[in-house]
Amino acid sequence: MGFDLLLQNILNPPVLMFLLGIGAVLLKTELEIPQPLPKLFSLYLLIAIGLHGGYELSKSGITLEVLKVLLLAMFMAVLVPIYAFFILRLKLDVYNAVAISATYGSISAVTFITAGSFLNSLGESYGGYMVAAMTLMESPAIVVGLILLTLFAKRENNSKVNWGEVLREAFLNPSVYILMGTLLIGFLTGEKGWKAMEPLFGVLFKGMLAFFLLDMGIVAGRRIGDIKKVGVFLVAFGILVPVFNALVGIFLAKTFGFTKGDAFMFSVLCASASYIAVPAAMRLSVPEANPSLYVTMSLAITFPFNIAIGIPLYYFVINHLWG
Amino acid sequence: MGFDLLLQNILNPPVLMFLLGIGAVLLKTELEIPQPLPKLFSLYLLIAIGLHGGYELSKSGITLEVLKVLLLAMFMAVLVPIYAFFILRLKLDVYNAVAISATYGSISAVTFITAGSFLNSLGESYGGYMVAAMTLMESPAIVVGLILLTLFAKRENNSKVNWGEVLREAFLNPSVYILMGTLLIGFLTGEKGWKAMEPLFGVLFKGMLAFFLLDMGIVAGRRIGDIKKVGVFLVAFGILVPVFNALVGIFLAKTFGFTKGDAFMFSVLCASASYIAVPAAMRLSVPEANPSLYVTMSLAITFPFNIAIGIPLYYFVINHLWG
Amino acid sequence: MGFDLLLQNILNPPVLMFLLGIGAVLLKTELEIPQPLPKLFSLYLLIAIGLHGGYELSKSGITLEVLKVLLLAMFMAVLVPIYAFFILRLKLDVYNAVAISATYGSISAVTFITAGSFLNSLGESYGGYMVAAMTLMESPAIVVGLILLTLFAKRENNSKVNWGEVLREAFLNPSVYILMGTLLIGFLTGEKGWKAMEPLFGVLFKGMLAFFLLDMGIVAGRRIGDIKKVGVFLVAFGILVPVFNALVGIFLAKTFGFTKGDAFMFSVLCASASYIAVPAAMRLSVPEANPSLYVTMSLAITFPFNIAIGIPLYYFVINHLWG
Amino acid sequence: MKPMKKVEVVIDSVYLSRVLDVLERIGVSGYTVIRDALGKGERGIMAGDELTDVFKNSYVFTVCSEEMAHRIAEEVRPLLKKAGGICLISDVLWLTH
Amino acid sequence: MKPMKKVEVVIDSVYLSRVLDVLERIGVSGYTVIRDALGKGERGIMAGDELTDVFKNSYVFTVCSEEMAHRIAEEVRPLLKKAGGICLISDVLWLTH
Amino acid sequence: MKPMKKVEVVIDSVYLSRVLDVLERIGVSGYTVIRDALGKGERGIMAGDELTDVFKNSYVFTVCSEEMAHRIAEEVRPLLKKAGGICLISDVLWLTH
Ligand SMILES: Nc1ncnc2c1ncn2[C@@H]1O[C@H](COP(=O)(O)O)[C@@H](O)[C@H]1O
Ligand SMILES: Nc1ncnc2c1ncn2[C@@H]1O[C@H](COP(=O)(O)O)[C@@H](O)[C@H]1O
Ligand SMILES: Nc1ncnc2c1ncn2[C@@H]1O[C@H](COP(=O)(O)O)[C@@H](O)[C@H]1O
Ligand code: NA
Ligand code: NA
Ligand code: NA
Repeated sequence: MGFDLLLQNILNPPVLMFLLGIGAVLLKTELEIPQPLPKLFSLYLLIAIGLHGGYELSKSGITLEVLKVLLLAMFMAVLVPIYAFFILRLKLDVYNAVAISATYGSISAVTFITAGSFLNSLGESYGGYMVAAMTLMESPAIVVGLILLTLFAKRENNSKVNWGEVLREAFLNPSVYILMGTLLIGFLTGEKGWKAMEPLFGVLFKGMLAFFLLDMGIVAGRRIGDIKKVGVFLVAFGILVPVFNALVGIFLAKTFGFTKGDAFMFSVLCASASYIAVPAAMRLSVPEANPSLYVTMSLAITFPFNIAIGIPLYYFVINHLWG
Repeated sequence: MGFDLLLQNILNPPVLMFLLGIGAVLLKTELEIPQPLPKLFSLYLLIAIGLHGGYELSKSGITLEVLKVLLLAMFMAVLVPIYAFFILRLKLDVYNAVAISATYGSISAVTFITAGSFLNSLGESYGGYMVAAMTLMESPAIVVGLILLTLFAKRENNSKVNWGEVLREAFLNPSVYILMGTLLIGFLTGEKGWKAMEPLFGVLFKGMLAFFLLDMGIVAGRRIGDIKKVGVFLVAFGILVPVFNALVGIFLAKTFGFTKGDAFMFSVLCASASYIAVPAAMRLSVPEANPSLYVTMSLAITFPFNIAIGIPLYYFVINHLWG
Repeated sequence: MGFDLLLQNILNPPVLMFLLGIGAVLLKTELEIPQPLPKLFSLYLLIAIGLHGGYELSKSGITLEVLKVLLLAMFMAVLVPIYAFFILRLKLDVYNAVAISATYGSISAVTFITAGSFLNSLGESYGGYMVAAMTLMESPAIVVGLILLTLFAKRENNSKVNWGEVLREAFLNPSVYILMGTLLIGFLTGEKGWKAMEPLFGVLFKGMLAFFLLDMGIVAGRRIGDIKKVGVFLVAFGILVPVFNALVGIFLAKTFGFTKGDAFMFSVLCASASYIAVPAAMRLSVPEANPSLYVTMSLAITFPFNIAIGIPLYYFVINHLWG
Repeated sequence: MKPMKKVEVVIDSVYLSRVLDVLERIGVSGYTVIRDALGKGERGIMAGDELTDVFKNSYVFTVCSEEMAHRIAEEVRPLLKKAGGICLISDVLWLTH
Repeated sequence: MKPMKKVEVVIDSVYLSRVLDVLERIGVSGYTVIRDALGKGERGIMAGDELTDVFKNSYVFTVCSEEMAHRIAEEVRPLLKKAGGICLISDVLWLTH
Repeated sequence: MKPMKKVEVVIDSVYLSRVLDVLERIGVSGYTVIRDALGKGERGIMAGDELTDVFKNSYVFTVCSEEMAHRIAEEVRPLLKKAGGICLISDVLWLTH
């Protein structure tokens, strides 16, 4: 059963394209998807899930159920970086502990999207408000991280945290903004709007995801070389902590009576780590931290793990609990 | 009624995406759609309306009706910059007056396209030859502008107008060429050709327009800051003159018995201002003029006005006259 | 009959878009499709034929028939550069002879694709394994060329052929890799996978091809100026040798009992010349050869010839032989 | 032609705006930016990661008086300490039009 | 290594072709162009407007003899007057191969 | 500020990696690359052919000691002979942080 799921997940064009991308780097093929094409795909994916999520919301409406989910999402986005930080402090200095915990407190939209298409391929679905949940989970970890920084790091004055900048970085970063905006657009224009946008942003979705995952594979592959530099502790962290986060998420989802689909997507959000928003923010506000640690971990360890194993694994667990 | 139209226009994903783009800049979100992605979208849109227009033409054939429309289009493209020039001379030097009048004499393809999708969303349509009309209206204003320049400006010799270059710029600029070419291709390949191209260039059209308008919003937003520098007179010009041009267009359309859809698209063409072809040409042949005037006006004032208010307004008027 | 075919071929949007691109350059319109957009289209096309070919293979299975085709493909990829080399030596030095013969021994995916859509437009089809055949024909010519080089050129030591690099260049160049990979993915994911990818990689195919051929036209057009420098001999070579290669291919296809569609695609592969993989490889390993010879020949002479005349011509011949 | 100093800075793109702020503050007559530059230095390879944009440099140069050049150097130094990158000063003749 | 002059020009992209014409006319042995350069100067910010391409610079440099360098400067001056931009001359050693 | 040499190389993109190998071998402290540069020289126009990427240059510069600069020049020379391109050396002051 578990193995079937694994296979079922791997034998999807998107996931295989991801592996193809990794292989391209390992075999030194010079295959590349030059900028800004990756930006085109990621923008497309964000807009697509935003519009679709908003459309779903316009049908379901904003119920208490929805608010409950959103609140729990925020809660996890604050909780995860805190305990992640203390785990990391066992081995790392404050700066890297902050950067990495923030990375894992935030989320990866592509992991979420891939999980969604895995769910659909099983004929199940999730609530449009999960996209809102994802959006809300993107930023808090950055702020939590920097609070931890100010509490535990003693820096010379010239590098005080510039909170204004940080908060803008956190809550007005492009992906948060585009997701919020398209959610709203999808919500406002409802059925009619979606009908007009569906041919591009609905029908082509899986293909575009596959195309983008090819690039993700290349980018992840480029970092694989750095894994050895990361060290055993952080490699273990990059696999075990996401699984743990997912389990915490599943526990909460069960306790608060999420639907099966929502629970699954929620667990994936908890398990995923950011490789765009957070690294950018950390680079600016915690230059002392080493990007080739936190970027490598989220991109070359946690992301591939979730795409290939985590997604079916979390589903497997949830499938048993929700039956 | 008028207000319904306004809402009906705004509550379309494309228009909302445009506002989203403006918001992204005003909120300093660093959201950007890097080159050459905007080129991809604008090329796509030009090819799409060209092919579709040509296909429509191949069905309707080139009738006297069509020629009448084309001639009036050319007429307006020559008339508008002339009276615009003299209005502008009240406050501006010759160089800026030339550049701005040429800008408003020409057209904006995206405004035309947005108007088209607004019309469709009302279940109405326009003749494919309107695309040809648009193409014919793109260039004359440049030539008229430079004739006005040579008549009214006294320059030292070293900056004589290089007519050869100007005419090429005017009649062989990329958008004119691509529109003409795809019109021809659509016309030649007719039904069969369109069937082959429709999945990409027809079905996805609205979504691509929405995507592109997001970028237009960003670009327009970046110029909004310059509006204050533009001054009250030019701001007023940027709103009132387009409306006036539209009314002149509607008057002509009525007098010469255009169909309702054609009249609407024609009025939009008259009201729209160029922000690509003309600025490029002016930059080369009238460097004395200040681009942050004419670009800002067409991009940050007239374009948003037409997209949000002009389009439903012109339709409102036409709806009354054509009943 | 032959003329009908010619017209039928030309009057396709893709081919007309190609001519439009050439015209854009000849008329100096400054129309350009900036990087990396062309890369987007070429990647799309490679992935699309890869996935579709793999899907077809998963239906037909890998039969002896298939192996026969693949072997003959390899055979031609080795044979062509050898006799091409000796023809070229009549007029050229070893270096340019090597580079050009390798160019013509390899293939052009876009020519193959255009031929495929021509075939479909006639309501006929070819086996998915032809994509595998194409992939196998891309690289051998490079190796053959460099063997000829080591045999016939006497160079000072510092520029010995670096075989390791050459073989990687040859067999792991991006297009070979992506084709192989997507073939495999299409094969593994079969019906279900293709259903998911079809909306993007199947339905939009012709439109994307047309879009890409517009760019090919521009690129080819830019080289047309260099044709005169190429000289009569090489111009003749660029037209006659492809035709000859096609005839050899047709002869083999007939002898070994290919289906009509396969025979046609095979002849097109034999007739086509590389303008990406091989030039890149030659630039590295035979810098003494002049790229503006081999690139111009394949891009500005052979490619347009095949697209406009070769394809219907080869089909015409095959149509008679297979009836 | 007027003898001037050319000040070149290569820095992680994320910090470009900070460098430009410095130039503005010091009041150079202008500057030129090339946004995408790759490179390698103490902090390892900047290979222009398409996805995260974290590993990309930008290149800026300005032409100014010697005195300004040195003030720029002083103001940029802490930035380079923090974020890495380089700052170069050289002699140029500026065509005054 | 041969002592030569390096002439650098930053100018509104629309005028790039004019500058190259000058270089051709004067007959430099070659030149290098970086097409997209942003910047700021008297004429305000050139932020590389994706849409209109009006606010973008290009960067060109050529290595040539001192005498040629000065002729280029002379021929480029009116262009800069008209369209803005800068022109710099500096000393380099050219590796002759 | 420390007086150093700036070594600039423009070469066909295909050969960029070879140049970087040289820099690595000689052990410069770092380098900066601008991948897409067009240009013209003995070998004709490098117009940046979008399709074949054959006609595109890359621009690299490194700041290093005079002695290293000359060793780079020596090692790059055969490459330039083979593939064309240019190599320049000039004086700069390096801001040491
Ligand atoms: N010696 C050098 N020469 C040229 N560029 C350098 C040099 N050292 C550093 N850089 C550039 O500055 C960036 C950051 O340098 P670093 O802070 O040393 O990692 C590198 O990625 C290079 O682009
Ligand atoms: N002092 C300067 N240093 C470097 N680049 C400059 C300087 N002044 C002008 N530029 C460049 O030249 C372009 C046009 O300058 P301007 O004509 O002064 O607006 C600017 O956008 C900059 O890219
Ligand atoms: N005199 C020069 N000044 C600036 N760049 C040059 C010069 N000569 C050659 N180049 C650059 O080096 C590349 C190759 O030069 P070549 O090998 O002479 O064709 C050219 O495409 C230019 O980008
Ligand atoms: Na997380
Ligand atoms: Na107008
Ligand atoms: Na061939």
